[in-house]
Amino acid sequence: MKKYALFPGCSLEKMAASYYRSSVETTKKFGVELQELEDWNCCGATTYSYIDELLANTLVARNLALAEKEGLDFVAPCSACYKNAYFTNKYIKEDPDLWEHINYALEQDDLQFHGSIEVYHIIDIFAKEIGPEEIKAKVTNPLNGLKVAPYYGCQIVRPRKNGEEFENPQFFEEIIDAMGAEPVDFAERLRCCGASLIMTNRQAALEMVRVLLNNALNSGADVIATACPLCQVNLECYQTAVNEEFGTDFKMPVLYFTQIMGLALGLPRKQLGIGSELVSAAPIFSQVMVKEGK
Amino acid sequence: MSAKPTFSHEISNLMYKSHGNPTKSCIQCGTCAGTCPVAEYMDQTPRRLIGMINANLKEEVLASNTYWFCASCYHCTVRCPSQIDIAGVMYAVKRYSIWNKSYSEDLVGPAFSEAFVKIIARSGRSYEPILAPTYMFSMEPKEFVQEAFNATKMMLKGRIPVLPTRIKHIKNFQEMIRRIIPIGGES
Amino acid sequence: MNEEKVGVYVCHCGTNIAKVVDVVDVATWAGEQPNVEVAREYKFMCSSLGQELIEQDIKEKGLTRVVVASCSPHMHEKTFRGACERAGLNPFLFEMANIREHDSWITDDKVAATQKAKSLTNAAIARVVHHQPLEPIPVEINPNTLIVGGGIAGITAALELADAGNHVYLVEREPSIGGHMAQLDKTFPTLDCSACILTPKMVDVGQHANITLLTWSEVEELDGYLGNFTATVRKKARYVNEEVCTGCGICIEKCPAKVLDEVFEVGMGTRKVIYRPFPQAVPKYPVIDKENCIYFLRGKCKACELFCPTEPNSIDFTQKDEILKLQVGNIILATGYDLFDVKRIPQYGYGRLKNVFTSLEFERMVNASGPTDGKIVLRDGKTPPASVAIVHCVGSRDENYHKYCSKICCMYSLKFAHLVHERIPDAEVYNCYIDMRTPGKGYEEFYHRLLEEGTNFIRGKVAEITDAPRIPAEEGKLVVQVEDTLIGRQRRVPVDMVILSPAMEAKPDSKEVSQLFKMGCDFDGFFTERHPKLDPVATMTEGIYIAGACQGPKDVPESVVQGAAAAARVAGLINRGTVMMEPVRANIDQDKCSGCRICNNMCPYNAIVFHEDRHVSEVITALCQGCGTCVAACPSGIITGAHFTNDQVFSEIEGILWDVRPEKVLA
Amino acid sequence: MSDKPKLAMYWSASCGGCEISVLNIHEHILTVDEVFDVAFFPCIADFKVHHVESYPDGYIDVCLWNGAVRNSEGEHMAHLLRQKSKFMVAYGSCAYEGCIPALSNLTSKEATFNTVYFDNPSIDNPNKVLPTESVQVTEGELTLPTFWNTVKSLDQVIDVDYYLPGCPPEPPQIWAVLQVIVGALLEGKPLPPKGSLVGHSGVAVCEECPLEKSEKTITKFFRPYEIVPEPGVCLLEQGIVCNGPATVGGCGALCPQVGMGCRGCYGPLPGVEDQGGKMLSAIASVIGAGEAGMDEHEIERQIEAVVDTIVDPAGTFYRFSMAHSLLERAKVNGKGE
Amino acid sequence: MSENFEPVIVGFLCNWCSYRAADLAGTARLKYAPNMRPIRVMCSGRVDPQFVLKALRNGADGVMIAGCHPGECHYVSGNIKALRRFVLLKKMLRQLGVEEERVQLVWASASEGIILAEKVDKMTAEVRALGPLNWNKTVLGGNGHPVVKAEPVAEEV
Ligand SMILES: Cc1cc2nc3c(=O)[nH]c(=O)nc-3n(C[C@H](O)[C@H](O)[C@H](O)COP(=O)(O)OP(=O)(O)OC[C@H]3O[C@@H](n4cnc5c(N)ncnc54)[C@H](O)[C@@H]3O)c2cc1C
Ligand SMILES: Cc1cc2nc3c(=O)[nH]c(=O)nc-3n(C[C@H](O)[C@H](O)[C@H](O)COP(=O)(O)OP(=O)(O)OC[C@H]3O[C@@H](n4cnc5c(N)ncnc54)[C@H](O)[C@@H]3O)c2cc1C
Ligand code: SF4
Ligand code: SF4
Ligand code: SF4
Ligand code: SF4
Ligand code: SF4
Ligand code: SF4
Ligand code: SF4
Ligand code: SF4
Repeated sequence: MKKYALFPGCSLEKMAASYYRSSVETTKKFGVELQELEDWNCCGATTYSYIDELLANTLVARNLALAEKEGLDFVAPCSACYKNAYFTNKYIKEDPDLWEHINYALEQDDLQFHGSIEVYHIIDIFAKEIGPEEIKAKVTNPLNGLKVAPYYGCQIVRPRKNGEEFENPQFFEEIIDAMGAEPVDFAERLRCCGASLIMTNRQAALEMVRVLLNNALNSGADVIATACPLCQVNLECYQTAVNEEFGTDFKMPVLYFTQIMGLALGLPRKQLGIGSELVSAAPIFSQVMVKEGK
Repeated sequence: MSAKPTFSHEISNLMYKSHGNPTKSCIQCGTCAGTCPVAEYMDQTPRRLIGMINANLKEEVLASNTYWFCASCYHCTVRCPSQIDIAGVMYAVKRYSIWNKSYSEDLVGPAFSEAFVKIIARSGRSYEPILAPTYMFSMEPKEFVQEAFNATKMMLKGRIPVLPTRIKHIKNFQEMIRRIIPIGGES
Repeated sequence: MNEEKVGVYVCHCGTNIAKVVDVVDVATWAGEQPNVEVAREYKFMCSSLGQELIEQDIKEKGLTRVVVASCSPHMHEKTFRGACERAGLNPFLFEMANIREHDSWITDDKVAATQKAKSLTNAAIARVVHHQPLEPIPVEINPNTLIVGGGIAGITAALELADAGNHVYLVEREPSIGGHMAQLDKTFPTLDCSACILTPKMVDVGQHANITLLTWSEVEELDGYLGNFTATVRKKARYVNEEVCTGCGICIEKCPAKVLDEVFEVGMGTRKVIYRPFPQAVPKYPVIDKENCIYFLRGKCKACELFCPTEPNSIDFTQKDEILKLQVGNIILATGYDLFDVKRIPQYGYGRLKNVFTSLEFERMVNASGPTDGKIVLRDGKTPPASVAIVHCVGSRDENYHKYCSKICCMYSLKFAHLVHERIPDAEVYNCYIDMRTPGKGYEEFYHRLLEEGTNFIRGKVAEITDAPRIPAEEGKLVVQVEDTLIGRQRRVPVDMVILSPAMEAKPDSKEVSQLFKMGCDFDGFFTERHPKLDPVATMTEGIYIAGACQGPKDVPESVVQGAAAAARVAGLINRGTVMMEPVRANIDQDKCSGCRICNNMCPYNAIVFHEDRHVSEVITALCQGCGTCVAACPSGIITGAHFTNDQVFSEIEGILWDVRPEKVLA
Repeated sequence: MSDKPKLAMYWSASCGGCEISVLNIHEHILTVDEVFDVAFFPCIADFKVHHVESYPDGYIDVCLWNGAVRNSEGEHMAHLLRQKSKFMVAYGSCAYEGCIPALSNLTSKEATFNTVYFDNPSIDNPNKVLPTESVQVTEGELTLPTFWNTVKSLDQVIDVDYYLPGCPPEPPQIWAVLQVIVGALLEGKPLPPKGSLVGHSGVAVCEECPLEKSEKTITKFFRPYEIVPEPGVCLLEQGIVCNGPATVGGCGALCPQVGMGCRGCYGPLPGVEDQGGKMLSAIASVIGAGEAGMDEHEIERQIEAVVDTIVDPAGTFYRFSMAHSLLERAKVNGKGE
Repeated sequence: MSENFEPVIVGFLCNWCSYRAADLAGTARLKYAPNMRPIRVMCSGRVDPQFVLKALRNGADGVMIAGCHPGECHYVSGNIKALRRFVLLKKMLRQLGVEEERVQLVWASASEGIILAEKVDKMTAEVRALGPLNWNKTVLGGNGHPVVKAEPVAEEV
């Protein structure tokens, strides 16, 4: 069984507990164990960088060092956490001075960063480590006819610059396809949802959410699949606000892709944390025959 | 060379080399602003902000809301033909303004950031219920009602924790932070 | 100890050197070095007075060796060798120390620079005493010239040379010459019809007594050196006998098989399987596309043969590729360019959004003899667009793709705007550009004409093109999202058609071609000229010249200028008949060669032969180019590389390390 | 003693094969005996150092010095014999260029002692006893010479008149050289200039080697035990490292003829400063990997793969010439000593 | 190690590319470490490993060999020969205790003045960090011998 250190980040503790559960449950089906990183700390979201980039990097490095101590590769389901971890890992390795400085701080916590592990987003585990073929093979309940809008958002593809991946990625579509569902042509799938603005520039954030919901609806999606708790909260919880602001009538369910995957794998809804949505996902259950396991 | 560094140098110095080319290499093509999902709401487009930095218009840059409104989506960064990390520049300006306490008063971003950082320095983790009031005071009444409404709904669905969690060796953790910068110590 | 008398001259180069290097100190110090008879410093050594100084000392002080510490030998080695020669000293008894480019210009540290200047000067002194007098090697120039690539650049060069009475082999990969220019409709800025000005030249080439035209052919190997190259050319089977075919075209008419024409029509139209790329093709003989021919695929058809009116029949399914060996003295490469693959920028939607076109597709579309008979229409083949956006700088001026400006696309994008206005007067045209680059005679005037024609110019690089509407006005349209930087606002411009103006880039095989011809290409794949300003058509390899867009982005007038310039350079050499080459050559002491044969496959020019009877190797001087690879390889140390002998280099090492070398080795 | 020219031969850091080689010149040894008086030759006659000390300076006409200089005793003897001899001949590879003993220049004295006195499987030295340079016994002080960190060739210690290469030199070459010397001593014939390398063919071993040579492209190297060479074909071409091309001939190419690559004992060709460097250059030049047109890193990777099959380049290319090479020894632990 | 040690690096630069790259760096007034002292050779393929050894022996702290990128050699493939020799030489120098950073092979085409300057700066910093090599003093303890150039005697057998 392949094991990874799971970094839940602050949001997966409660706000996105369903993402946590569905991630653990679905990966288990593929013989992958996500073991929560012992004594992790908040990675600072983006906020730390506002104040001090070095501090932000140190906080992340502490988590990486913890995972290294366990000898496990690092997996984050939150895109922001992932981005922080990915880039800190990269920056430190590229900059010996930074490396030295950070290790000097980590010493205080009996830790050292060696740069020996890989950093993954949970979707990488499905897209690259497990792969669509294996997913297909394990799907017991193909979600035939379910139209899913794959929402990449920003940070699982950016600011990395590997070839076309950041402008024309396909891995999310491939995963949805492997579940037996149909990925819709979701043109705005890479556009920012504005999550980080909801507190600071509400007007902009709501417009950004509107654009996404509108495009998902036009593309015929039954549900939006996300791979980030911030996106999920933003797209889902602010639908009412968007409707009020723009006089629209969105009722678009927004689920974690792991939850949808869970359905395809025949896992019980409960185990996937389904039920805690603010926009009901009920319509999609009536639409696809979901054979639930126990 | 003892000449005082210009504002654009100061901003460049705030970024590690891994963050792409210096702002000076901007060709003012507007790809960033054409890409930016928030551009419409900013008082200066990202391109103009870069131009203003290069022109050392420090006061005007700091007074702008652009860098606080940047959603860190990095779309401009990956597209910039001069390989400038525009999102990184936005962070650099944020840091600069926080250190100099020179952001404009009516912005929520800085207060929110500081509150967030303090909580983490205290417990090692973030906690939404404490955070909420620190930014909500600045909202319009209508927004406040909605926000409270959302929070209550989430609380009911069990999606907001009742008590903050904290990490084990918090002392070590705080020592570690002190080795980087002295903030967080006083709270 | 050596008996040589060395003269050392340290140049100030105005202040270029003297500002950083203490030239007086260097000269005084040099005067104290062994073998140095006289050491001087002077303001400008390359000036006639500076040179006279050397000449005088040679004559009066009997100098036997000369060292000038100044700029790069690539700058003035020739100059000072000339001075030595005039004073009766063999020019190879001279050595240059580069204390400008390699020293005074790279540091502000005066102490370090002066120390380095002494090192480099001392190295030259130590080396020069081991120099030997050498004589340049005369090489005869074969008057035939090979030109590779039959675009406008190659055509021009071929005609210039041929008209001057020299024989030319013109090798073109495609079935017809003409290159990209043959695909264009009108050419900026005068808007004359491309075919009208190109066709007469193509016909001239086809009929010229001094030109052997080899289309559907490629150079596979190249041996030899300036004056005496041997090129191996593969003339691919056409399956049409050029001796008898009259070019009537009946076979083309009768051929039942049609395929998409991805070359000439860039996928916009079809052609027959036996075809001519375009009606005015030169030569006129068609060619059978073997991959798609029904007969070759299934063994049946032969309609072309059946209907061919010539006697004997021109169609010959048994034709084989021919291998030709051409003896030539000079070569001009004019292999042209390709367009950037716009799919590499997915946010522009090419391939996904069907009404996004490339510039070359548009050229074919507006061409009266093109696939839409010159009508500007959407992919459906009938609807004329009511609005068109033209996107500049696609893949150019972008560090993610090509950093350079492609130079021609602003102009042809303006041309496109004009053509849309002309054909669809009501259409809105938007040109989204970063900077409008129109330097050239009549080019800026052309831009002004477009301003007057009412084109909407948006100064901003397009961020993305999408078909996802955000507001009703965008529905069913392509939306071009761009910042209009002159007003500082993000705009979303809905249009029916988008034309991308991709970067001009080097041919995908330019690296291989440059290797084949033993010359360099730059990072972007464009061939490297000898000097970017003063020698833009020569290459680092003697006898190989370049012309046209293979050297860098260029429009037609510039390609023509380069084609003619390259021809002039070659004609000059042909006129001289013989040229003198540097005598930097390898030589094997055959008495001491053990015949181990280590060196035998070192030489890229096959200049080393092994004599089976005597069991020794020998360098054929005429073939050797003096790289010294074999010299370094010979384990017996008995190959001498003239002007770079072991003795000379060892002494140079000792000299350059004068301040750190162990005393004992000094001897 | 008679007034015949005086001959000496001394055995320093070496195996002693050189002594045997002198005796191995067959019937010519009788001529030697006829022509010379032996003044010092510990291997065949019982001379003591004090005998030499008692000679006047320049008493010995020809001294054949065999062996590298490895310790203080060798140094002392070298100076002594130099003083007493008219012609000092560095006889054989050890004296000329350090030979096998000088391979220890690739490591340090400590490491050498470790191997010799502790780590060797045939050693039983539980108390970790090392030779001591000075020991007090009841009879007084016993001393041993000081063992140096670096092995030197003879000319790195004293002035040498002639060099005779080979490990050991081959009989015909020895005889040829002796003839020249005898001719000079007895008939006043001219001698080669001082400092000459004598007793070799002047051309690399390959010339004498009868194996068939072709163009070389080598994609893998073998150690001698890994391959049975194809008879009649140049060994190097078969991937067996043969130093023949970089080694001056005169030996008659004995080794390659029996399937063993030339080890290089005759040393570099005249005019070559560094035999190892030259052989390295030759071998590397004909590695058949990394063709133009490949990716830079791929080329390097392929070359490295071939180079990996040359196990011990320094030991292979400097087997005999370490002491006399450009670098003379390795830098150990960040320094030399 | 002395505080302000400045390494001496001998550079063997190919006439066609890296020598011109160095010319270009100068013409462009790029400022870089003056520590590299260039020796012009016609091709990196002319660099005999003996040159490198000789330079190290004679007091250089480092040796840089610079040629055209593979595939761009003015003489087609001289640089590949240089690379082959370099790979083997590096392996041997490792045995001789010469740190890897001291002998470097770099590619710089005629247009890559910046790259050459950067490589020189980088190598200078690396060698500076290693400290002086000074083979004769530190390794041979000042006992280096003059290299003997022997002449053969006419063969008589
Ligand atoms: C859309 C567009 C519009 C343009 N409009 C204008 C305009 O209006 N006015 C203007 O002045 N310029 C215009 N240009 C530029 C113009 O096309 C070029 O300047 C010109 O064609 C360059 O000519 P060339 O001979 O150098 O290269 P090419 O035209 O590319 O010719 C090269 C020839 O070499 C052949 N070849 C290549 N490799 C080999 C090989 N290995 N062996 C044998 N043959 C080989 C090719 O098949 C080709 O025939 C335009 C370009 C584009 C893309
Ligand atoms: C400020 C400045 C900076 C520049 N910098 C650069 C640069 O950095 N790089 C670059 O590539 N280009 C540069 N240029 C451009 C460059 O100067 C020209 O491209 C180039 O000099 C043109 O050369 P020419 O021989 O055509 O003309 P000119 O240099 O003008 O030579 C014409 C000659 O003809 C003589 N002449 C004129 N009429 C007659 C007559 N009737 N009879 C006899 N003789 C006559 C003139 O006296 C003159 O000597 C620069 C130009 C300027 C103004
Ligand atoms: S995209 Fe880059 S180059 Fe263009 S305006 Fe923005 S920062 Fe400048
Ligand atoms: S990173 Fe900021 S500035 Fe750049 S596109 Fe996103 S929101 Fe706009
Ligand atoms: S010789 Fe060179 S360095 Fe001297 S003045 Fe002329 S250009 Fe300048
Ligand atoms: S044989 Fe081939 S080329 Fe001729 S008519 Fe038939 S398909 Fe066309
Ligand atoms: S010519 Fe114009 S369109 Fe083409 S790359 Fe240059 S600026 Fe861009
Ligand atoms: S120097 Fe040797 S390898 Fe180089 S071209 Fe001449 S013969 Fe060939
Ligand atoms: S490498 Fe030297 S010895 Fe061997 S064959 Fe060539 S020239 Fe002769
Ligand atoms: S076996 Fe050795 S000595 Fe004989 S030819 Fe080959 S390399 Fe030369």
